[in-house]
Amino acid sequence: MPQSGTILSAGGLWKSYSSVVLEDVTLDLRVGEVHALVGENGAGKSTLSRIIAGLVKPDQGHMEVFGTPYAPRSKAEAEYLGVRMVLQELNLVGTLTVAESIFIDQLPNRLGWINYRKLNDQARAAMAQVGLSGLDPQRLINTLGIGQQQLIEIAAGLSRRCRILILDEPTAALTSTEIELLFTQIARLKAMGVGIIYISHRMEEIQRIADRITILRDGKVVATQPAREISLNEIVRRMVGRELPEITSRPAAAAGPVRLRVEGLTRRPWIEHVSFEVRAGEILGFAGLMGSGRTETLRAIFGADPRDAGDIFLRNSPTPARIHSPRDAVRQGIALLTEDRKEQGILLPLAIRCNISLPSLPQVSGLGGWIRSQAEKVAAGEWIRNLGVKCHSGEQQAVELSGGNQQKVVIAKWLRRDCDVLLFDEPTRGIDVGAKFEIYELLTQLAGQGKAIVMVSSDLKELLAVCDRIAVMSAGRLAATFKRGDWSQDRIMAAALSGYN
Amino acid sequence: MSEASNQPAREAGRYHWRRVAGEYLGLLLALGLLVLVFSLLTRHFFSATTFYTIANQIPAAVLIATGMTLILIISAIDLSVGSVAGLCSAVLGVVMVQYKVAPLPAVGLAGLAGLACGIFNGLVSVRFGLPSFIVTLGMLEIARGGAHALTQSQTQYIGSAIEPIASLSVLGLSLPFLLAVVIVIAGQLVLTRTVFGRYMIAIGTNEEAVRLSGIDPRPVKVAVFAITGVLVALAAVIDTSRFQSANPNAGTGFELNAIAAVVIGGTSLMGGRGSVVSSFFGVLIMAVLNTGLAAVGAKDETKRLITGLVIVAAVIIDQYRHRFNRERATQQ
Amino acid sequence: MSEASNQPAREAGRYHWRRVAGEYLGLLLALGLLVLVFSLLTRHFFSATTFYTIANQIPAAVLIATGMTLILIISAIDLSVGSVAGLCSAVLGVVMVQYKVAPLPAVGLAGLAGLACGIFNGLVSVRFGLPSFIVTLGMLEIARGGAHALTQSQTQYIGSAIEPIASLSVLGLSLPFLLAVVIVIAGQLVLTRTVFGRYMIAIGTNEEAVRLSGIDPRPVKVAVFAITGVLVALAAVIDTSRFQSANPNAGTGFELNAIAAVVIGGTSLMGGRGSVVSSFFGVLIMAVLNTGLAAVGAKDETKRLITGLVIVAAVIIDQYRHRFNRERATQQ
Amino acid sequence: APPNSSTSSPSSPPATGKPRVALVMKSLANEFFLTMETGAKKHQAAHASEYELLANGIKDEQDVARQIELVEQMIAQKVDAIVIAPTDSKSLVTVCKKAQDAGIVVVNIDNKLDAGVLADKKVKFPFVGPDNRKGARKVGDYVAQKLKAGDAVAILEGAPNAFNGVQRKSGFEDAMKAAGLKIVSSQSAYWETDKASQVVSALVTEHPEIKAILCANDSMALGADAALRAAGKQGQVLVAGFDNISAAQQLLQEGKLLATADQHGDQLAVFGIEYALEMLQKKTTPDDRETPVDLITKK
Ligand SMILES: Nc1ncnc2c1ncn2[C@@H]1O[C@H](COP(=O)(O)OP(=O)(O)OP(=O)(O)O)[C@@H](O)[C@H]1O
Ligand SMILES: Nc1ncnc2c1ncn2[C@@H]1O[C@H](COP(=O)(O)OP(=O)(O)OP(=O)(O)O)[C@@H](O)[C@H]1O
Ligand SMILES: [Mg+2]
Ligand SMILES: [Mg+2]
Repeated sequence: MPQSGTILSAGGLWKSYSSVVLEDVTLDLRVGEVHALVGENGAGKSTLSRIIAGLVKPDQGHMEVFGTPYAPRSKAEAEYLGVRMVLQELNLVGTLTVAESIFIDQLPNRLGWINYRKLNDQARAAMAQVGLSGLDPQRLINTLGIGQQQLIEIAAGLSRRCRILILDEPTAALTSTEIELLFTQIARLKAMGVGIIYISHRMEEIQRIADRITILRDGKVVATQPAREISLNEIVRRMVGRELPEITSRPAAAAGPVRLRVEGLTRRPWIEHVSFEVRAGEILGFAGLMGSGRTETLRAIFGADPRDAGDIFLRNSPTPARIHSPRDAVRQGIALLTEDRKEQGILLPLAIRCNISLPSLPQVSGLGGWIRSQAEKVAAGEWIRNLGVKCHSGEQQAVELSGGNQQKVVIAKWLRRDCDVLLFDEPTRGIDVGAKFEIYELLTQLAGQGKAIVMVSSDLKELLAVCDRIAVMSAGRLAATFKRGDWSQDRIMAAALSGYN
Repeated sequence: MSEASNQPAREAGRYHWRRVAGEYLGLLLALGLLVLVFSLLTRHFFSATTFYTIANQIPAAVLIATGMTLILIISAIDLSVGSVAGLCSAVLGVVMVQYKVAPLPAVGLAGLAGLACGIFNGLVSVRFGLPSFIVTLGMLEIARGGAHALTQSQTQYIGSAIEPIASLSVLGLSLPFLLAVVIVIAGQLVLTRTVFGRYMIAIGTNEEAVRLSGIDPRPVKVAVFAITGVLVALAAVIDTSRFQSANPNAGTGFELNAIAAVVIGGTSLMGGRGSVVSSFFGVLIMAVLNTGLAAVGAKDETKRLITGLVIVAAVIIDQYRHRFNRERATQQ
Repeated sequence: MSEASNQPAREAGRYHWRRVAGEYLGLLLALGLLVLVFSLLTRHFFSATTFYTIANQIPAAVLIATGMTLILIISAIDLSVGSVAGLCSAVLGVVMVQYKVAPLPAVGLAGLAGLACGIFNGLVSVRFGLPSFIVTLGMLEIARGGAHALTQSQTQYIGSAIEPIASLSVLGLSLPFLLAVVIVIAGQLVLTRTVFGRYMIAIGTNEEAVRLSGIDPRPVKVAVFAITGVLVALAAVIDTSRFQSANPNAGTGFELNAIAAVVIGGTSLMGGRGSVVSSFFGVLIMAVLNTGLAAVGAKDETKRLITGLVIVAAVIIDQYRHRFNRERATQQ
Repeated sequence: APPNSSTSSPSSPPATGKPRVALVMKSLANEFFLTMETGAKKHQAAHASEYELLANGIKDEQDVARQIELVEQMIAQKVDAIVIAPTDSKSLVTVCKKAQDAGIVVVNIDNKLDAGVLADKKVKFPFVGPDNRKGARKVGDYVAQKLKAGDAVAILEGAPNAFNGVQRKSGFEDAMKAAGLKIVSSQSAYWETDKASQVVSALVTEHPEIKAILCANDSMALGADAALRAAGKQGQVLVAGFDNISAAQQLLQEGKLLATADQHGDQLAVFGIEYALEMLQKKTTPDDRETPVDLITKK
């Protein structure tokens, strides 16, 4: 196969929903290249790749695969023609096993009768590629954390024969260990001549693996260039249309009184005796490998899951707070931004306005719970502006927003509720660089206003940039806590690994 | 149907009125079509009498459909409405006939019976995390058994003591009809304009997300079941006073009729979307259909066939109208 | 439709065997308890006769429950099973009595009628994206109307020509019973061991995800409705041959009985979770309850009350058993 | 087979001076009422110049509200007479009075409206219909002849609050008491074949001494027969029914059913209609008329 051949060429692609999303987009993909798609939230990256994968029909435009016209009517047809896509949002079936999920569309069978031994063997091989060899292929999907689920989706994409593989933000919920494994696999596929379209908001990844980069802005291709010829700053500038500051570390702030103290928090078998405290004006980061129990910790504090042991103290009070449900938590000023936005964070069919005001409805309602709609609208509009949510108006349905903008809506809902303790689980998951900076700024501001913030992130860089302290979890325990200045990437990684073996 | 009511569409307020009109247009058209067909087929169908007859017949069905709409919006179901109506009717009849209780306290007791059944349905399903389908299926049997036990399976003749409720009228429209209209309007306002209504819609959309927003969905759900219980009791009181007698079998099959009317109105069985006003139109459509078929004197199997087809057709039309609205909206 | 299992059980694979044992333990316990109670309450309940009686009575209910299990697993519902059974029975009776068709082709025609109804249900709901609740509610009316139209509402007495189907027996167990057992086992295997079965479970859990995996869920759904139609037809044939007559009202109310049995067995109304074998036990529990109550000679209202309570209690027990097995309960 | 009744369906008749008679029945899903309707339509066809007929029934016998609505709709339709087989003897009185007050002639057939309620409302409607209790007594007496005093019998009742069901049960009981037979169980099977078979299966196991089963309708007799067959007791236990549906006639000939009763449903409605026409012409109220109930046994 010639190394320079073009696998896919698409031209003049148009797509509009309520507004134009793609405008005359042209894209080509060569054999064995990693072609990165970058752009702000809502720039149209997912829509473009969904068109290529047969999930969405373009309004206009033509595509060719290896010179033959290509117009898939369904994902199945695209896959038949060798085009596969790993979607941005998780799309796994909770009641199937890991093995079944990976091979859902080609279960090894004879006359419809599944050969489970073969299936499990195939699955083990596929899982090993993404570093999930420890996982039982017969585990049910709904017992897995979101990071593991994302790896399963990737494993499914990697384990099929294909000529084009589209990865839409595959690493949004992964930590560096898994990312390394993924890159190894990408290199292997490249060597086999597969063309890969890679979407990510993490610029350092783009820089590492991309051969060429296409920058989308407001649905238009701004540039397509070999990765070597364009600097990171240049990419970001052309994406966002302005210069972004360096990620600078936050100056150490004077920490206030203790706002949240957790003692001996245990929820078997996921977390064991976790204790820490956060002060007003402080941002405490949580680092750790996937499945180390960070999400579980936040959920247990928030009362979303029952805990087996442990106390939570608020505002330096000597008696433990009574938190048995999220309602208790929110009433006492704790907010949780969940990591699974689609299932737990946002009400997709409802208007943005309704989503933002949900936890704070009583504030805009009068006698008998009568909602003052004008007040609600104004408040929602204010937060839409504050966070720069890209939408027509507060009346737009949340389902129509791009992933990043949905995330902003969820953040807006908590900021509007005005809690003192903010538990953020992967707050920048799927958010573009520009918006990330806005969120970092926001976090800093909030800390400045005296909020206590706990932030879980799989992106160590951002933790290093915005946190005052970083707690590292390993195998369900709190392995170490580092202060700003004491930490280094190596020490944190070592702590994160310490609990395993 | 009620994208208008619950999920404010994306356009700004100027599209509001056009949308509201479009909202009920399909239903009104269907209604008009039925009236037209039956007016052509029979001599006396198109008359004020028919109108008043229908108006005085539907209040009970409207109240039950209102409750069922709320229930479906929170993504639950209540199969027990018919039986609970029978039980409330039995309570009313037995306390008035056998214990000589005065009408007003007797109505109160019937209301309490409905409330109790509703609360039972709500509490059991919420407390044990059971699907409401099965809890209310149990209640369907329990309440009917209770009605029979109370009345010893005998229809209780109450007589004119209870009559005033049904026979007071304003401009030819009975008190129950006016009450039903008031409750429909109130229900729609609660649904679209209050915190409680918003919570209902949110719970029907994604209960877990609501819980994680710091709102306890359980009291809301129990309240919806309780309200439905009371509405059902009211419906039972109205029908009992209309018939001046309490039949332990009263209400048999109401659940499916109510669900059919509500779904014809466009409320989603999946929760999170619905409108009380549309359900009112759904009830009207079913009533006109029944009245018309009776006026024609259609054979029973023909009636069934036509009813079945109308239910399916109405929902298909609703589906298309929705799709059409959506497309139009996205093109703007 | 309902709210219970928004969070599917989070069970880990390694507990497989313990889970399978635990799976049926609760049901067997409930069954044993009922048998015990009735054995103490009556003279002859605990006897081989009762056993054979029940075994010969339940095949039709088992077949319908099997179909309903599959339907619920794909997160649909079929309210028309009773009416379709009536229609199939009517077809069988009319062609045999009025057109003197031989038993075998007549049975074939009844099967076709069931298949056609099932395909109609499936196609209409899939094609127009309608909730199966409403489509099958329409079919409930349509099929019953058809049954009455065919038979002119007269019970068709077939006589001994049809008898062999029900009366052939092996070791005292009738052919229908053995057939029912075979179909239950086959159904369970299909569900757990075949691609088709996995697709059903996947569709019931998250249809959109299935579609995004490049699998078209629609043919699977239509197939499930079609299979259910055929199973219902089989059930109708069995009952018709048992009664040697075809009653156009046959099957009235079967839908709720079947759903109750299936849900008692632990199949989720939310789809994605269920077991044909458990539904079989659910049917057994209901049959033992009915037989026992009849043997005791309970009053009608008592029967209803107890049935209602048993339905609710069985589901609560099942819920607890699940929670016990569950590694993590995310419910509040 | 009955004649195609749709030919006489008055869907869009020309406006004429002919009186319009509405026949309001119980469940048309019940063969008995279908026979009634067929009889009425035949009669109308033969007397097409004298009146128009509008026949309606409800879906199932439990649905009292629906039947009341039907009467209201007939009032709205301004019919001249209503011939009604009330599904509940008390609940229907009020609406029948309303019809009468609206100047409509009302004739009560089949199931007699409750005397106490009629007295309370100070209304009277002529009644044409059978005495179910007497009919059941006849069937019971015939069964008793085949048994000896002290033998055990069981009764399958209709729906518990159906008036004719209660009447039939009482008739059976009268006969059993007179003959000194012992009723070991009396349960409702809701008129249904399937439920009857379930109940009878349980009964013959629990009370093996049962010698006869008296069913309040023939559909339940079919179920009883099936249960006996399955239990290997066919021929050892006598079965009696009520209604004389076509299937029952064959069962009688095969000796599986001992006796049933025929209420001549086809004539019932006809009598009612004739009464109504008479009242419209003469403006007088005729006396109640009891129609015959005949015992049917194997010929
Ligand atoms: N089904 C839809 N209906 C209406 N609008 C849509 C729909 N899907 C996407 N859009 C709009 O299209 C635009 C592009 O969305 P897309 O998901 O392609 O963005 P993206 O570049 O992938 O962003 P992100 O980085 O946040 O994932 C957004 O403005 C979004 O609101
Ligand atoms: N219900 C469950 N049953 C079994 N295992 C579970 C369940 N929920 C979570 N786990 C597992 O528990 C571990 C801790 O999960 P948690 O989500 O808290 O980790 P995390 O550090 O937030 O990682 P992630 O990046 O996956 O979110 C993971 O291995 C996860 O797969
Ligand atoms: Mg995207
Ligand atoms: Mg996590």
